[in-house]
Amino acid sequence: MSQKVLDALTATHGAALARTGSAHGDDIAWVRRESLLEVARWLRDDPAMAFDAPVFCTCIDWLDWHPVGRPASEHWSEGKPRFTVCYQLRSVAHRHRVRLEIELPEEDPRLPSLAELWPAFNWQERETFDMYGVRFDGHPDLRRIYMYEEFVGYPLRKDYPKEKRQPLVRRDDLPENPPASTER
Amino acid sequence: MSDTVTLTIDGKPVTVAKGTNVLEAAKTLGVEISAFCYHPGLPIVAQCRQCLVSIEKNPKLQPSCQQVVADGMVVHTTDPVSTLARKQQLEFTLVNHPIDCPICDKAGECTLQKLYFDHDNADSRVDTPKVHKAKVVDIGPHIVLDQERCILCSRCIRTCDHVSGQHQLEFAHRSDHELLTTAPGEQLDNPYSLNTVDVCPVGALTAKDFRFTMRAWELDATPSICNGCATGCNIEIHHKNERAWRLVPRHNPDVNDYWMCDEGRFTYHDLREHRLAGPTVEGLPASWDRAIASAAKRLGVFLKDPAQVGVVLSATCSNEDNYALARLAKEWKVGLVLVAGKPPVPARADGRLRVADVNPNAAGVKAIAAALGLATTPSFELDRAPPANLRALVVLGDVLPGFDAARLKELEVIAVASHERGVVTGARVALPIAAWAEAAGTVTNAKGRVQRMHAAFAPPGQAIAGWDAIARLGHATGVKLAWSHAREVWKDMVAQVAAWKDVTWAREVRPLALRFAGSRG
Amino acid sequence: MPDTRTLKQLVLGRKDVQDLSDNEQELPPELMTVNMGPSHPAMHGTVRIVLTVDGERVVRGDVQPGYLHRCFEKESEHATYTQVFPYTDRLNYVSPMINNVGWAMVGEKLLGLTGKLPRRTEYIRVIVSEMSRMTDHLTCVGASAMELGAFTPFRYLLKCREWLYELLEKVSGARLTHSYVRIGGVSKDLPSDFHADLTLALDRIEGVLVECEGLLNNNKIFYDRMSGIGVMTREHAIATGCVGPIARACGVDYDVRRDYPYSIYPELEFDVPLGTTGDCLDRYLVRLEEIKQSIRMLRQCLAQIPDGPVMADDHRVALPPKRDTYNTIESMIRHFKHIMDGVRVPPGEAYAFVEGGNGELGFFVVADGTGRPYKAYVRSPSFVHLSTAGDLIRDHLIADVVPIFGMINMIGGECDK
Amino acid sequence: MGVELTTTRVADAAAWAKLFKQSRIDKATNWGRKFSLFTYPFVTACCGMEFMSVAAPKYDIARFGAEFPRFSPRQSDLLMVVGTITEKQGPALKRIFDQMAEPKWVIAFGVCASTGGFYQNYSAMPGCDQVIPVDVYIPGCPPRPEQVLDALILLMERIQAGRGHSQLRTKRDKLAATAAEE
Repeated sequence: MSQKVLDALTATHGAALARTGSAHGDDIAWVRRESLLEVARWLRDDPAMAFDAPVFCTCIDWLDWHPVGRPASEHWSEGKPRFTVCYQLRSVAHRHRVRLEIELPEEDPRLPSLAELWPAFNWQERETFDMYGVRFDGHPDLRRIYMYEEFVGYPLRKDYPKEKRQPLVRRDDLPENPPASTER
Repeated sequence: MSDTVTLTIDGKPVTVAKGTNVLEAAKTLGVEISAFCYHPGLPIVAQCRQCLVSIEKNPKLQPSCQQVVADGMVVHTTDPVSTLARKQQLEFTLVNHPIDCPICDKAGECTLQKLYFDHDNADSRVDTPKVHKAKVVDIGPHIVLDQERCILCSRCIRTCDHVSGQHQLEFAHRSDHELLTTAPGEQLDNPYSLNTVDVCPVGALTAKDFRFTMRAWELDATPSICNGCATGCNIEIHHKNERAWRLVPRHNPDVNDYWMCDEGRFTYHDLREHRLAGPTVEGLPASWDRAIASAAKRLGVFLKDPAQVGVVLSATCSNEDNYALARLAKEWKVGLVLVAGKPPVPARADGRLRVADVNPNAAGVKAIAAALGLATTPSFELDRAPPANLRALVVLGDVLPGFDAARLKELEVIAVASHERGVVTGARVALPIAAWAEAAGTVTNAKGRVQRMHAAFAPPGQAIAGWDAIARLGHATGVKLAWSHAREVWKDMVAQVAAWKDVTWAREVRPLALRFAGSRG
Repeated sequence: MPDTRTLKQLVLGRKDVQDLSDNEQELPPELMTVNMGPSHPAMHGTVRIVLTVDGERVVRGDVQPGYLHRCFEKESEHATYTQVFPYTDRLNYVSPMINNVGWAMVGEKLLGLTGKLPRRTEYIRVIVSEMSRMTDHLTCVGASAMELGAFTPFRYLLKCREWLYELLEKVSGARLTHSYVRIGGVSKDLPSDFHADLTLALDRIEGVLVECEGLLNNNKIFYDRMSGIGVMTREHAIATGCVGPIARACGVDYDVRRDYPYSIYPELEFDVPLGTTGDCLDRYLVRLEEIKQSIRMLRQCLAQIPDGPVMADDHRVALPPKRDTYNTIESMIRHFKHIMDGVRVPPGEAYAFVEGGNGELGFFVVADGTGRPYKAYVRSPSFVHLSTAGDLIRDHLIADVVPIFGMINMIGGECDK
Repeated sequence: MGVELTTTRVADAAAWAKLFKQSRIDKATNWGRKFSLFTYPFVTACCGMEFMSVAAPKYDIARFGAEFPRFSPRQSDLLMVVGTITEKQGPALKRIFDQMAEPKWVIAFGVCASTGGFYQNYSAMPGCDQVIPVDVYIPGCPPRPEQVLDALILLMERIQAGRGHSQLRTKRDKLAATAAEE
């Protein structure tokens, strides 16, 4: 539907894109993080694009990525980018949508914040930071949003155990040792 | 003449080593060709006909397991002809298969289920009554056979012939009355018999040890190393609810290929028996703080003249635990460093996987002691008479051959062990530590190969990792060993042991839920 | 006009106000920090607001969600696709059916089943979705009215909701958390007398709506406390990602059902109500109108719904008949793999979205070919709307926080995931 | 008017009169307490919808004298924990419970409040009894309104028998104090 968005992006910002593609009707542009701000600003301001409505921002942790029926080269291995941050945008006027995906290495998961361009990403980037530990440079207020300040680690990363609790308060008369499953 | 071959599978070019079969070549592309009788570790017989593919310029469908790749070969795995052939083969296989999934131990990791679900999902066109065969046939000390479920792939027969070298299983009768049975006058009784259960693609062969205890899809798998002997077979611990339910071999061409011995599989029982769950002082339960303080006080008396103190390293414990204690021994400048371990069992050695040394880490202890410049003595060489001036002993592990009980009673024994037996029962202070399946660490096998173990579940009660317990003990006696993770102990250790400096500490592996791992029959 | 002392006592809430010197005529100039929540009667669900107030006027509001973070995403990564349906129920627990439909749609998108479902399935999905939308709006309007002191409409509207709950219970077996939809269809057909029951319920609800409009729209107190409160401009609404009734109240003409049509919405006749001022009153009016539009759509659905199967005829998603399961090995295996391994969704990533009770509700799923999602993200409208709350309550009185929050209709489960 | 009121609870009133005559004053007080529960609805999640239903016309919790929600812990004696309690919420819950005056009772409404339900993860607490003591647990996700009413009746029986957790604690403390004096 909005292949023309990808075409226009490739034509104007070809160097900024790692690749583009469509899957299940969603158009995706993999953007290099150095050029993210520039691409995003153009998408918002260019009248033919006019992506004025932000939809969502999230992150994918590829640590356990072993897709069934795909060759080993597509599986995640050490050295490949571990995180992909996704921004989905929508245009009210043109009714097209596009998803920007930015691949980030494990040791340096940071990228420029888009909260200045679209205020909606303020909280959503905070959420992504809270859950995945991805840092957004230039974010006005980057702190945890769902979890509490005392929480250590980033719970939606694949290596955070699902049941690892970090209690703030417990009853005095509870048994001293919590069950082992919560300890690990 | 190059030693690789390039062919096309489903339109994609692939380059593989010469001599590879088509099935393996397809696997490198992520194309899984269905098969029952093919097993990468066994001789190929191509009898299940489940892996038929069409190869251009070839008039008939070919079994991809037997077909060796050739340059320029064009293979189709998804064309209508071969797909139909495989579907019909599957339908045929299921004709006499009993409706056992809800009570079958293989359900959830069954190749037959997997292939049917991947392929067909069509109803059978055959509605003749099923042929019934014997459901419970006791064919050996460890294994029960269900002849109805058997799909006659002969993997188990080849496993017996190939892995243990004993021909104990074979087929009898013909047609749909053909069945698997033991060879005349034989039982399925060899040291590697349980490998047949692993390779069985259906639930025909089930282990008496595991059947009806836990559903396979409920388990989580954590890679580890078998601690049953010095071979160091690569295994997976299948665990749930903080306990192990079975051990299965993990493929490693350099150590154990696809196999392991029966004895090794049963070592997990030991993880739940005679465990030391909390620290004790003089045989009575104590808190960690009190136990450590008590041990330090007792040791402190004799550490003024370190020759009175002995330290026992253990070939049954991990490199990290041994290194921690060896460091402590060096800092204390103790007079005697012993190495304990279980006595060898010469009858075990069979030239295959089993060796006489039943300690997992004898080589590791040796390397660590040598690197730290400690002169060690094997404990059994003491001939039941430790040096007369020995007054206190810090023992890692629970085995200490070479001492008789009466002599031990006279010593101040501080035991750091996972099990409450042997030397631990008489110890003045006992500190509980994690067993091999419960803490991250490494062991070194007889060939000097350092292999990594991952923590599958938490240790029981108040037990902690061995190096941690030893570091606490050291701290209380004034030796600062600041480690917060086994990785740091490892880092410290490889800096000293030259032979291991190229070995890297791999990322922690999280348990894999078998339910979502696809069937691995 | 109360005297300064009383006023001081009111605002500062200090008993020792008499200790203040008598010549201090003005209120103390410094700002005060007031904590609202996380358990506060006027907060739907649990959210905490740290208000900085100048007297009664809000200078700054730091809205802190997360008190109901139940880890939808982490739980989904450890459950099969079908097992996620109960979790989606509990996202927006006021309109669970719409969440079910959204989750089913993302699975279908990845499996390539979109648009290939039996017609009856699509109709049933729209019927239950619209019923859920009505329960959502009825609760929102009723609860907000109650918070402004109008207790009668609350009871009237909850009575309506009860009728819908009873119907949905007949359909799915549960009053609130239905888990009714499946990937590829719905779990069972509508009950036999559903047609008549729903018609009756719709008629009765229409009657109650007239009563409530009479009680609220012409109510001076209600009107004054809603009108001109929490005004948002159209541009602000778009830039902050607002969707659904809130955006429509600001004049943003966007409705997923019409603009990115799915299911059988293109075949139904309905209007998208729009507001003009973007204040709380408009949000209330838009919601009221949407209830009426839902009734209109439901009547059309009831008239048009065809007979047929309720599950796609695709072995990847449909369970075999129970009779075969117990009698043939083929169906037994299929059933077993379905339940134990889950619906195997081929590797890929997709974003599917529906018009939820609060607007565009989307699920972004990364599948790795196993029976469980590799990643499941929910684009929850409540979370986005709540992020605007800090701006909306600025320069309003503390009392106005209540209608503003009521009309944002923040649903804890959805907002905090 | 007084007649009308008593006719609804003739049996109870008669029992009360009897108790009062026997000067079992604590039993009489308990009788009074059980019919005048002031609820603090600690509503966090989905169960709140059913809590509304319980309060709304059809199920009408008013029949049991517990219809009036007090949103101040200082004015209430029944804490209804309605919905999932997260680790982040824990301190708030404990604080509210601590602020309530004795005697007080707690109902865990729904499985999330009872055990965490199917939310077994890093954020959801495995039951609010990790933080505060609970008198009655109501299973269900969410529980049907009938179940809630049943739980309320159970609690009322407990209150009458003086077996609420805070009543028991008060009794225990009193005994301890007496023992200490002796």
